[in-house]
Amino acid sequence: MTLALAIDAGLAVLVLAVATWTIAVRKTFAAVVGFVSYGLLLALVWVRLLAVDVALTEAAIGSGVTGVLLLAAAARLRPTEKGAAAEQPGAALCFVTAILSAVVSAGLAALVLLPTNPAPTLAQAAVANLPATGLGNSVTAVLLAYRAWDTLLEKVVLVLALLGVWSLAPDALWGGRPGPRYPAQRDGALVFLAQLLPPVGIVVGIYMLWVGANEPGGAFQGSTILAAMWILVVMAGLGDAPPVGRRWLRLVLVAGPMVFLAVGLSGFAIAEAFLAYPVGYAKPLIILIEVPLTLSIAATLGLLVAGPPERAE
Amino acid sequence: MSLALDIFTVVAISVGAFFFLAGTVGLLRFPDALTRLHALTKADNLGLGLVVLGLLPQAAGLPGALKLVSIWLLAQLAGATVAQLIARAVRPGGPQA
Amino acid sequence: MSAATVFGLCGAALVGLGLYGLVVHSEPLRKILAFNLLGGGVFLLFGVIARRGAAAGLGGDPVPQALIITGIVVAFSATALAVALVLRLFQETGRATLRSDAPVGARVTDTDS
Amino acid sequence: MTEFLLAAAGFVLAMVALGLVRILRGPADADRLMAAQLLGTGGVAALLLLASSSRIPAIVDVALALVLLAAFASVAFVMSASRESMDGSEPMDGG
Repeated sequence: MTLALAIDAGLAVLVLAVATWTIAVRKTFAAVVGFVSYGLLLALVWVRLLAVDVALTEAAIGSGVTGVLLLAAAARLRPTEKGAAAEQPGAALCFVTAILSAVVSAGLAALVLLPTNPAPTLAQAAVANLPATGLGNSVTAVLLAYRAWDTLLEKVVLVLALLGVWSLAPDALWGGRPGPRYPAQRDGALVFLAQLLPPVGIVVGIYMLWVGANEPGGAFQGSTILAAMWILVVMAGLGDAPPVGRRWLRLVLVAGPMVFLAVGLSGFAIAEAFLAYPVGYAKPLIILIEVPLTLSIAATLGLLVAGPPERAE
Repeated sequence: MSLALDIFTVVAISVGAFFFLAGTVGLLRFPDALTRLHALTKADNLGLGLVVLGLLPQAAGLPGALKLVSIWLLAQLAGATVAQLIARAVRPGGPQA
Repeated sequence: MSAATVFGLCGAALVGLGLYGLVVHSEPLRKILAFNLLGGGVFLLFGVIARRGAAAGLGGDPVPQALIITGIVVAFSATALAVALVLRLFQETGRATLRSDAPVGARVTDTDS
Repeated sequence: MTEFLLAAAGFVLAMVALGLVRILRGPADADRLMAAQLLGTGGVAALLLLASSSRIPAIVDVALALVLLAAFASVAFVMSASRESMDGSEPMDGG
């Protein structure tokens, strides 16, 4: 038991060290490398907290895709780094900020050290109703059965964020292709990877979606891997991002939320309320929602990383 | 049988952990980027490879073992490609044009 | 001292660190980074609540875990939107700063929204 | 066996943590990438060991996702790093 605690304490110190370095380092690119390492370590922390679903999400979205998004931005903003260094606030402001941040941390730490007894939990209720959903993974049950309303709204948030990103395009380029066109690589190594990895990644993504019903995994985790594979193909110059004005693309983006909404509305007819599933049909309906949802989330995530349209069609 | 397999696991994982140690020492002590890359790839290939090898007897059936091996293969593929890309970027007079 | 307490304290410290970076850094991209760091700390505090609610044979309360997963995805969308805004600011003005007295070519074009 | 696997996970983690000093010191971005790459591999190894030690096979799936995403992130890193910053000959005036 003490060995496990020692490892946990070491991991916590490591996370804090990487986080401190990410904040303190001068160069933005180095800070992003630190951030990706931070996300990877957090995934390990989630495993230690026995939250495997969260660990999967953190490894995929929190570290991987967010890291790539920030990285591309850091590379583009490199010319501005010099000027920004001159704007650093004075020592007095830094000192006051440090004190106030420490107060916030101390307050939260006090909350952690003063646990309520018994700890509030809905685990019993979640497990008790699991047979009614036909699922084996209680986290998936919360996401798609007990609190499906939240998950539906979250999908809408993703699409709204993409609309926000697109609306930043200059008028002339509206409906064009997002991101830079990556030249086809001359050397073989990257092309080889970009040809070999995506088929494997697609299989893994579908596997994540499939096991999500009973084991950790699910629509988000699967779709993030699909999105990452698509970005890899684009980066290697093997394919190009489609113009965002294409009708089929927009259909893919909204298909998931629309199916979700349709199933939810049909709940009025076939069950007793919005987003209610009729007894015995919960699992098939949840899978019916999750499959198009995975495609839509994958497309949305990929296009969010690609950014607003930058080239005419 | 079970004891022999357990000993195999302990030996393979210990040797794998040693390669991680070697990789880290190399990354910290070697003088320039290319030699450090050399040290890194050893930890990548052999360290993870031996850990996976050691875990195979403990795996849950054939599917579990196949999953472990495919993780190692994927790490190999990615590691080799990234090492190539880093080496090209680092090498003086590399493909700059 | 349990694992949950250790990581809870770690989460509390991360929130403070992220807050500090958010205020002190002047570059918007660094602010976004610090904000994501802060978010990681908040999620960790939630995770501790989930771990303490372990019952019914589960390693943790699934409700906070589902909230964290939703939170990670929403944080990503917000980050993507923020990054796009900073890049557009850079395209428009040639600088990436939040200061209102930014000189040279920092003319704001039609903003009638 | 459980204890041994846990200890091995801790050891691998400690090793890659030491490797992180390269992220700190640099000097070039290439060195930082290498340290991050080592952290990725070590993280995968630690996850596999933890999966076996805690008897939660689903942790292997986390390692699987990590391998794919780490490959993807590393490629993005190398492609967006500037050439000057990679070989450590970055001019001080930024060019």
